[in-house]
Amino acid sequence: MMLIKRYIPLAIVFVFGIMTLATYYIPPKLAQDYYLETMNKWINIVAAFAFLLALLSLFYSHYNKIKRKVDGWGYSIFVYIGFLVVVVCAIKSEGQLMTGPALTSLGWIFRFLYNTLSASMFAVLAYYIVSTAFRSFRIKTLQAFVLFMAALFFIIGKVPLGNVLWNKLFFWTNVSISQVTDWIINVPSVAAKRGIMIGIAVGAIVTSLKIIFGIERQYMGKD
Amino acid sequence: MNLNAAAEILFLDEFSAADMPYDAGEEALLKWKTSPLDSAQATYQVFASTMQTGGWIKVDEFSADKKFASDIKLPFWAWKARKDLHAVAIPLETHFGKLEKNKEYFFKIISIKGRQKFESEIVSTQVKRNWFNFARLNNLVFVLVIFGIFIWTVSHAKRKGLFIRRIAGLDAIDEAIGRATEMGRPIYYITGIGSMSSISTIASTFILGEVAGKVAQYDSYVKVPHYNPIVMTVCKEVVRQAYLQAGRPDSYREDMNFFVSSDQFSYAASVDGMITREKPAACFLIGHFMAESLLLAEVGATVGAIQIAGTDSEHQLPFFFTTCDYTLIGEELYAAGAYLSKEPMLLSTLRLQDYGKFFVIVAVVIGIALMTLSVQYKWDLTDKILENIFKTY
Amino acid sequence: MDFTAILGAWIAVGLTLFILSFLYRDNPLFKIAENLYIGIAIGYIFSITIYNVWIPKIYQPVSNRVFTSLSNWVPWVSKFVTPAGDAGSLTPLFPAIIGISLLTRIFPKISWISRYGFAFIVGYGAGLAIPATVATMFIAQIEGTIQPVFKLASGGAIDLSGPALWTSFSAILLCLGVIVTLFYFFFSLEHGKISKKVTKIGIYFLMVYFGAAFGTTVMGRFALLYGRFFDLYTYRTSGYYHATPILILLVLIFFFVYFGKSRKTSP
Amino acid sequence: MLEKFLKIDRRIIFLLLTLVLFIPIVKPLNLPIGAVSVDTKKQATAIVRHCFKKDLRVGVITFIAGATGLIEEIFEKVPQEYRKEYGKDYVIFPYQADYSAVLTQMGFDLYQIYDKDKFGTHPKNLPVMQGIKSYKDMGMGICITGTALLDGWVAFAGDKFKFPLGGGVTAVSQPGYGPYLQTGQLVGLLGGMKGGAEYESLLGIPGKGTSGIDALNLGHFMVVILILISNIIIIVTRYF
Repeated sequence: MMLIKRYIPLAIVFVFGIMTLATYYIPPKLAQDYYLETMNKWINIVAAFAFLLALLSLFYSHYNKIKRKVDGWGYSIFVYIGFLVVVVCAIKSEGQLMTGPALTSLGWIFRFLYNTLSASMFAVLAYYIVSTAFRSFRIKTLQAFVLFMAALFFIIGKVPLGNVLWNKLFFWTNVSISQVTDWIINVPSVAAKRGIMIGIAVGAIVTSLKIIFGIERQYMGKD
Repeated sequence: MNLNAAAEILFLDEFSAADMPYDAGEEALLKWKTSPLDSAQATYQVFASTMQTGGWIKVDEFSADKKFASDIKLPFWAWKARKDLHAVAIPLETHFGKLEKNKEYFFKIISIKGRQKFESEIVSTQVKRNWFNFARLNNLVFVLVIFGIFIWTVSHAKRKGLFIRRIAGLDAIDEAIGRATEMGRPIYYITGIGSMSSISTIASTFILGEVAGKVAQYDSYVKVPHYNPIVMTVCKEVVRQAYLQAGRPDSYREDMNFFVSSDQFSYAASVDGMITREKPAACFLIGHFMAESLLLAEVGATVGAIQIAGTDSEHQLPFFFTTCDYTLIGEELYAAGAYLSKEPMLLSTLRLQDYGKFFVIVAVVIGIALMTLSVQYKWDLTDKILENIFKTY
Repeated sequence: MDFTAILGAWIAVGLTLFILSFLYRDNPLFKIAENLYIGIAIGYIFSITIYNVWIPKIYQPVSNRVFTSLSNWVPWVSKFVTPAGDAGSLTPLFPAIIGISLLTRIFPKISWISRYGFAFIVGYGAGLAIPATVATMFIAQIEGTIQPVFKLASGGAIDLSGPALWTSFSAILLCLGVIVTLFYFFFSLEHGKISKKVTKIGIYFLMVYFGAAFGTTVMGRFALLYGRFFDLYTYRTSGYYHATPILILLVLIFFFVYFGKSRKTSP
Repeated sequence: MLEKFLKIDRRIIFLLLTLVLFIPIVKPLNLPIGAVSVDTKKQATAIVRHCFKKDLRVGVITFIAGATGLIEEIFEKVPQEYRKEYGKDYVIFPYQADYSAVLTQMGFDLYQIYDKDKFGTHPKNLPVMQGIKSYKDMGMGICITGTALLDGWVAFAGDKFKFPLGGGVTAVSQPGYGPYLQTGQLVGLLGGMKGGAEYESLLGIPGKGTSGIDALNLGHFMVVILILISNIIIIVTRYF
């Protein structure tokens, strides 16, 4: 049983890992005809199924809330309502958002419900970014000061009024604020990002190797 | 033939056709020697056909001062970047549709200068699929070296003597859980919106194990809202295991992990609501995050939770940095497993990661030194080697 | 104006207000929006997945194949169903089965079956990632760090005057920055005095980067909020039957009543 | 007294921001004007316009299910402005689930994945797809995203198949793509809305977004002033 439950899956990971890796060095057509093309097509389909798991989990979790009558269980009904409305509309409009120039019901849902809700939630960030800035841009250490100064250049430099003000106050430097922000983006922040990136790359390579060799197998779950 | 006129004509010297190397068998390669008459005023027209006798299709046309062998960007170990050769790759599939095996393709070139025209002899070649992309040799060597060192490190994982530097965010876990226990409020552990194949999520489940173990010891309560159902199933097992190891399997509850939504902002909205209502004493935000990072962290900060964040999506780090008490930056998160568990295998792979970074530093320093020297003293070869090794093909 | 547009406007205004009301305080209106949002989002993704992947990639080819073979054996079938498009194929069933195997994950007894599906995905993903990461994030980044200095050097020694000085300085700073940032991420190195200093400098580079990212974001977020406000403003007119002012008023009244009541009941 | 300001209820700040952004809509203030437009959707619109203006063929793909609606919204209006036809000048492909698989496959033969367009017809039959099989046959790819997908494009399409790539990302991740720009792994990048607006003004397309600039001017200055005041208060209370 151990063989079926553990060793064969680990062997599959190893074999598919090495084969996919090899396709990078073998010119496309060969790898493509025999292996990679099938893989690409299949993985794309398999990935679509992972979503079904989310759906089941969602229904299960809210079903439980309603069944156990936990605090605020009544609101869970709205999850089902929202879901059903969308799916019914999708079936009615056959998955299309527009028919010619007119919105279908699914398109209508997207525009006035889904889009509104996402945009509103996204817009809440505007408030939070201000309150965060207000709370945390207090210069207590040199580090905080550097963070704050870098942010300040960009906050001012992004709007025309800031440009006007900069030109009034700092005209003697002969440097425009966009030159300052460009330099920050092109030099120190590239350096920092590249440092992080190389670190992450090394980490990613090592983790991928651990996966291929079956050392890292959290994703498989415990026995 | 008039000799003078002949001098004006653009002859094609050593004109040859061959299979384009290292490709998937889709292109043919034509080469001929440059002529002193090559100039912007002269043009080459390239014709191809499946027959020797006719059916010519014009496949390329360019002025004679363009397309040299040195313009084909391949590394020195795979290609001679000569300036005295014209070289063009002809994508046959574009012109002849699906290619057949063992089929001969014919080429000729007409060179035009002013009113003079010269038609070359007809050359032919087959195209074939190549087994190995020699240009990517540098990449392969890197990968093989990494493979080798990896296997060596893993098989020589030592139990003792591996130092690991302090990571403040991880040391603060105890403090956060202790505080939650004192206040009698729950702990929120948010694994982010990554899938189980992203490294930050893998690291996050590891830290969750540690956190859950301590929560079990202190008899506090942890809640883990999920974005990805697969991550949820893994986390359930991790938490159950942690409670078991802490000797408190009775306090484990199946609904500690629960699914919220796999849509970014609806997830954030819902978790924000929960945090406001339950006012956790500690929030862990560890994993892969996008724009919802600030939505979650700011609400956590508002309810006064002690917050420990960690992510490798660096563009969200500024927001964690400003709203959270401790932040694990990028690779610090990957180190968490080794740091918390002190497991020899993990410690030695962490050391392997350090070697990787050390290699980059050495490569940059030596690379710059060598390049500067080679420019100063005209070491063309060193120059070329360096330039080609650190390049993707 | 079209009825659906007016209804849409009222719903959009209402939901926007419900979500934003959370900024004041958690309340039932936000709870409704929050749960509705989850339902709609999942429903939408579900519909898109069905109509973009499942139907065209699995159902159509498989059913086409089944119908064609069926009508070959039993001719009268073709009277009722005419397969659309090509003859189809049964191969999509394999990935579909692998995909379905993932679902066993939620049943602990048979969850091991899902390992086969994961093995397939994860192995492929790791194999794809290794060489690509080496190329894109490793080799290319080393190249990018060395190149600028090299260009300087090849441009006729390192010039120390005026604007050229600045470019030279920037190129060298970039190299140093990469090195010190990498230094910050060394874990197995016991830090001495010098390396501690180097690590500190690394942190400053990180801070500049974080600051830049923070600063550039402010505008984007404001614009999103502005966009919401602009919509609210558009929907105020009589064409939309004054959706915005009426709904704002209703929400305010609700708040007044709801929080007024809860203030009285709770001490 | 002064310290109270530091612990001000954040809801007062929220209210302030609401007023600052809302008032200019009702009553424009005529502050200095530059072009400003909205986010990645605007970037996408600007790029599609640019392509149509130059009579380039456009193919659209997405790996985010939620983005399908945005694509529709863009192509609802823009093609008409340039008298472009579906199938002849542009094509929209359905959403696909796994980006790494699709991006890899598009390096060889995209029809293996995209065997149907949005309406279910085979794209090979569309005039817009004539002579297009893989990245080699395309001029360039532009990935516009609010996620980390652009990294995937660089690794699996750009570098691997030597496919010229441009990007449009939200402002927050713009500094993060600096390294790719510097090495030429990306040939161009639009950052946030400012990027979209600058791009539009480069193209000479009149942007409608200028009305927002008042609000944004004020909003930014509100942030700066709040931060400055809180810092001054800290200094004052500490040293005086």
